[in-house]
Amino acid sequence: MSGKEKKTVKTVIDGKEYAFPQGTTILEAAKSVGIEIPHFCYHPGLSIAGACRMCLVEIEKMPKLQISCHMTVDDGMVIHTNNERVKKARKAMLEFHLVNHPLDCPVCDQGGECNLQIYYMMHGNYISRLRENKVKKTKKAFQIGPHVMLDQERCVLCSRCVRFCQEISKSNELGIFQRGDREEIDVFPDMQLNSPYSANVVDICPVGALLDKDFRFKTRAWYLESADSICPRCSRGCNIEIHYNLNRPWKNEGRRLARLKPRCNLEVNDWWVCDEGRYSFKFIDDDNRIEGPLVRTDGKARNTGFKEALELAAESLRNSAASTDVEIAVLVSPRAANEELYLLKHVFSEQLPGTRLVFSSATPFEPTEDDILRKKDKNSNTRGAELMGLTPDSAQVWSLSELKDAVLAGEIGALYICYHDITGLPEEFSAGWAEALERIPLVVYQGTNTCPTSEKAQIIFPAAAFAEREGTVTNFEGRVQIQQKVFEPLSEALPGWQIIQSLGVALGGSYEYESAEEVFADLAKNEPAFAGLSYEKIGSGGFVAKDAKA
Amino acid sequence: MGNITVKKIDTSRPMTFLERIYIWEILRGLWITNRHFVVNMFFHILNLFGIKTKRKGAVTIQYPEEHRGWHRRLRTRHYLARREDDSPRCVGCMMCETVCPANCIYIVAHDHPDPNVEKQADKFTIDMGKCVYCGFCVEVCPEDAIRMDSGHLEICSYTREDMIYHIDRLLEQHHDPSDYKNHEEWMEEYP
Amino acid sequence: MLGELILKTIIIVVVVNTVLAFGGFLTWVERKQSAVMQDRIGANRASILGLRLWGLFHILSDGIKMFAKEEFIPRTDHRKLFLVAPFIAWFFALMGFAVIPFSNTLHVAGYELSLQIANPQIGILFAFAMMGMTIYGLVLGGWASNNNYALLGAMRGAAQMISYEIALAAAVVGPLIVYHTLNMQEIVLWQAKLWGGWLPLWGIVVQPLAFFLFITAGAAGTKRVPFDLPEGESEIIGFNLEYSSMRFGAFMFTDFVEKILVSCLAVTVFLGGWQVPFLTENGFVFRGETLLALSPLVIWLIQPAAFFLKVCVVIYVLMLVRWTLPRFRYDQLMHLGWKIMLPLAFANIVITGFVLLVLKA
Amino acid sequence: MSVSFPEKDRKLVEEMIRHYPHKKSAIGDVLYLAQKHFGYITPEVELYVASLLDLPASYVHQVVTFYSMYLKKPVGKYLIMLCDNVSCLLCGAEDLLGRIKEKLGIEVGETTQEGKFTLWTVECLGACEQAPVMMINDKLYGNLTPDKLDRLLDSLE
Repeated sequence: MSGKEKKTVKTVIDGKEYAFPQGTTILEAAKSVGIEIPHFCYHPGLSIAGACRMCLVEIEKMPKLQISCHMTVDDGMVIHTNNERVKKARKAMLEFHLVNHPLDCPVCDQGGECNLQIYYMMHGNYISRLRENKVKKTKKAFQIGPHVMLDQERCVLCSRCVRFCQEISKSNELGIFQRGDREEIDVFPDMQLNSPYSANVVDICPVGALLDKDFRFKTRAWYLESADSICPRCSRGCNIEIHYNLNRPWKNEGRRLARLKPRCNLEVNDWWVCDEGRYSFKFIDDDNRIEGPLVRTDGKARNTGFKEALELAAESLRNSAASTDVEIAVLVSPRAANEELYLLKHVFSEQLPGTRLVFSSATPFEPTEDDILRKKDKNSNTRGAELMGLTPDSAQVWSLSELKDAVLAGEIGALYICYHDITGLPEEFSAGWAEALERIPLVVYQGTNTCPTSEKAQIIFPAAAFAEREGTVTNFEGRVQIQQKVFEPLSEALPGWQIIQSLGVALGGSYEYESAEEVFADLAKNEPAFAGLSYEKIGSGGFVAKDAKA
Repeated sequence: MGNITVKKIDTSRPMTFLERIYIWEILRGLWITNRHFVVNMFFHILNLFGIKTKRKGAVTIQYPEEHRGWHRRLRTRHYLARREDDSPRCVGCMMCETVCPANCIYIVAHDHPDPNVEKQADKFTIDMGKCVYCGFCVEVCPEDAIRMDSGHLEICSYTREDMIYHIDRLLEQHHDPSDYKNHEEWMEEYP
Repeated sequence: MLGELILKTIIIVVVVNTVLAFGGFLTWVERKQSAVMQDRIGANRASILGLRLWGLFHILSDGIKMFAKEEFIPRTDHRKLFLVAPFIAWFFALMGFAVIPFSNTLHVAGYELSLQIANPQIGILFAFAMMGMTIYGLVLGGWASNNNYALLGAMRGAAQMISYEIALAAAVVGPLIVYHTLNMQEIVLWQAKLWGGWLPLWGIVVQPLAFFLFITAGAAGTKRVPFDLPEGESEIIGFNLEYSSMRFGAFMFTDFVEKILVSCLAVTVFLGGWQVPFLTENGFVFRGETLLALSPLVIWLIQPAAFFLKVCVVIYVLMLVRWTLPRFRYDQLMHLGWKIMLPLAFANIVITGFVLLVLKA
Repeated sequence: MSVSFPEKDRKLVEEMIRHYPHKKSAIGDVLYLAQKHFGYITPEVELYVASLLDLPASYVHQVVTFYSMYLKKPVGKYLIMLCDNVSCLLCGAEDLLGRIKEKLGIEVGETTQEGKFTLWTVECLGACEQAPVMMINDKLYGNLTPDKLDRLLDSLE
């Protein structure tokens, strides 16, 4: 790969000739032309183990079948991936794998997305010839870490999880202990599988040996629908799949979102996602979601409907703007989508000129970071705000401490807060804010969940969570990626851009965006950093914004 | 009731004159129905006066008080079977819920306290008002936990809520095999 | 005068109540008869304190059910007509009984005591007129329902009933020529004759074809199976589509009342009315010999009983037909009415007239 | 760390590591040394060995659990390893096993009360020409008979 052009080789697979770059494994080569070769131990993100022997293929002029995950294609190779000899070998391998595999598919959460099941249906579908009792482990399923359950009986010893712990998370908790038919996956005695990437072993486990404790028994895999999205938990912007269930509301304790799974994007997160991001969806179906626009009078909040709340907010904001003593401030959140940021910037500067924008990337989350995926900045869109000039680097934008000083000096007449829970931030940011908020005559809060800050607000707008609205976020390297709308917002909640647009209309402006995509089209037109971008161009893999590298 | 024989009628032959004027045929028809009436009435009256006859005036079975036996293949209301140790067999795999064409099964599963059993159904609800008695759930159950031989056919209630059977109700009733007849017995009794 | 008024009122009350009670009873009879001839038991579940009486209480429970059911009235411009239509049919059906002679005339204390409400000279025409009027109830009901299907059903019903009304009237002309009167009582009295000293000269004997035609047309005119196209209970949508509750019940009940009326007419015209063979004013007399001397009052009581028995037989036959034959198709129905029954009835008139002329000569 | 080698053994470990191109290749020797020193290998020992060789603990555990001759549990002073494979079986290993069980009052895998003997049965010891054979600690005894066995066991202190 040292810049030299790779040689292409011509190889015949299943009777057709293809050209592949030299060094491609047969398995990958076959996959690239649409031939799936069954395998357990092979994973494109891990080293090659050759442990499962499921991927055997016949190569002409070779006396024995070869494992396709390790064998590379070469000129003149004639490969059969599915002839009788291969099928027979695979069937025999499968039989070995199943010798001690328990018949507990009914209670296994992997059921429906289990490679063993799939291959059994593909190749076997035979009645077991096994007469001996299966080896039973003393413990059935047990917890080996905060997120992972292990059932050693189901393990086919593919060693994917062991290799993941060695090569990707480098935490080495798992190993294959004992030998022969007593061989088993386990953690080192008295240790826990508690690396920040532990739940990835669940994804790569081809069978039901490693299972997600959080997802366990909540629903079945085949009830779930899937949609692509971007993890909102840090500025890496890992590609994820959202698995949700709307048709069977009695499942999963009534929560719509069942789990997040990483989606392969070699530019961003490979095949992985960290545990923090994986379990960051709980707030979406949480009990403390704000369900309707609230107006608080005399300490009592009541649901007024959007029309009244918007009009009240617009009137109050205009009154503040009319006063010469005080300023209006808008606390912009780097967790908002690009579309929301864009509209915030424009609506307020057009309708209420002189509005002070405030930016803070502080989050209540621990700023964990490593060189695998996690980034210190726990906001999904700090870079997007930066590219739009919304960070305190530019002179017009205040930082949180500057805002606090102004508030304490009585210069702020109204504060519009987007998503930020100011009082819930670490001490260095939140100090004094509980009192400071009380001193602002009008606090408008736009967010998804009730929090101490929203409790202090007079007008509260319910915003849709990231899975409930369409939008784009820009990750730390400037990659703009789309978060799809997966399901409808909870009760009366609206996408953030829609709330801001409606507020702009209530303030007297005319904004007629029909969708987030239209907002983005304008954004791309007016923000030089995003020039030339569109949803179509971003696609599922994301697109690095121009000038982002600078 | 003996075997029913059906008279073969050749419809391809042209009708005779008597048949075409229809009246004679009507009278014959009336004669048949009248004969049935008189004969049956005769037995009814005999029975009314307490005279037992081998033949009854009617073939009617007075249903709620008496019913014919049940064929082994009859599908009656579901129940959830138990193991030898009296614990429910159901492991909450949701296969029945998946296969149910009427969408009348609702299952919520959770961990079983015994780690060797792993999973159990926390809520198992069948809406009998929706059930179509196809028996797919029985067919698909890998644990033989749901069965349709409880012998309960008369499922009725005054409210729709009562038609919804929860897990405790489904677990409580076990079937009574004495009411069932195997195929040979059945054919002997109801040829 | 007042005495006569009271007497007539009593007779009217007795007749109407008897007819209605008998009609109600027929609902049970119809079920039970069909059940017995179909090797079933029939309705037997209604009970009072565990007493079932072979389902006799079903008459009661049906009535209660009819009244207790929700009455649905469609959105219609003719609400009043809709409400009143079933009772129009019902009323005219009952009116027909005004001229039926249930017994002979008894002369007691200067009063002419007869179980007949009125005895006009044109008695039989009155009965036919009233039967014809029931069509109005049906047509009005179908039309006021504001429903195309109900209207179609009503039109179909009217067409059928009018068609057979003609055949019905034409069938009676033969006997009337023979009897030479329209007065119902006189018709019955005529049939007291014995032919050859032993065969009662009832209408059925002198006019067998007319009797057959009359029964057939009567069944059709009262919408009985196999001529029940207007209602078409479960298969075709009929004029009573929009009716529910007791108004529907009234239509149903009208059917039974009409059935009794047709039976009464058939008995009066063809089966000797209240006549009992060989029963004269002195008792049973055969070939001049008095077999059993009876007091006039006993005779006067036997006669309505005989009438009732004859009506029962006719109704039994009508019901037997009902449970034997399948329903006609509409074209078959019209074919039978216009192309077979009517010509036969006319032929009967011609032959009767001819025979009478010959006999006179 | 609760367990550690004395200075002398630590020198030995360094010596062992020097024998191999990779540090982790010394794991077998080091573990054997540890077993000698601590009697048997506990997870603490594995952690210590792992720290000596810069290896993950799970890797050491894999090696320890793979080889049956690394002792995971304490054994008696004398570890009797009786071959019960084909050749020895045919030459009377069963009788020997019965005799040992009877004499010591223990089953296979158990240790006598006073902690003197532990009885194992093992697969082939590679000395079929002397069958039946057994090993006590590091010493092989062949051509055994029940009498010979009695004398041998009695002679052990």
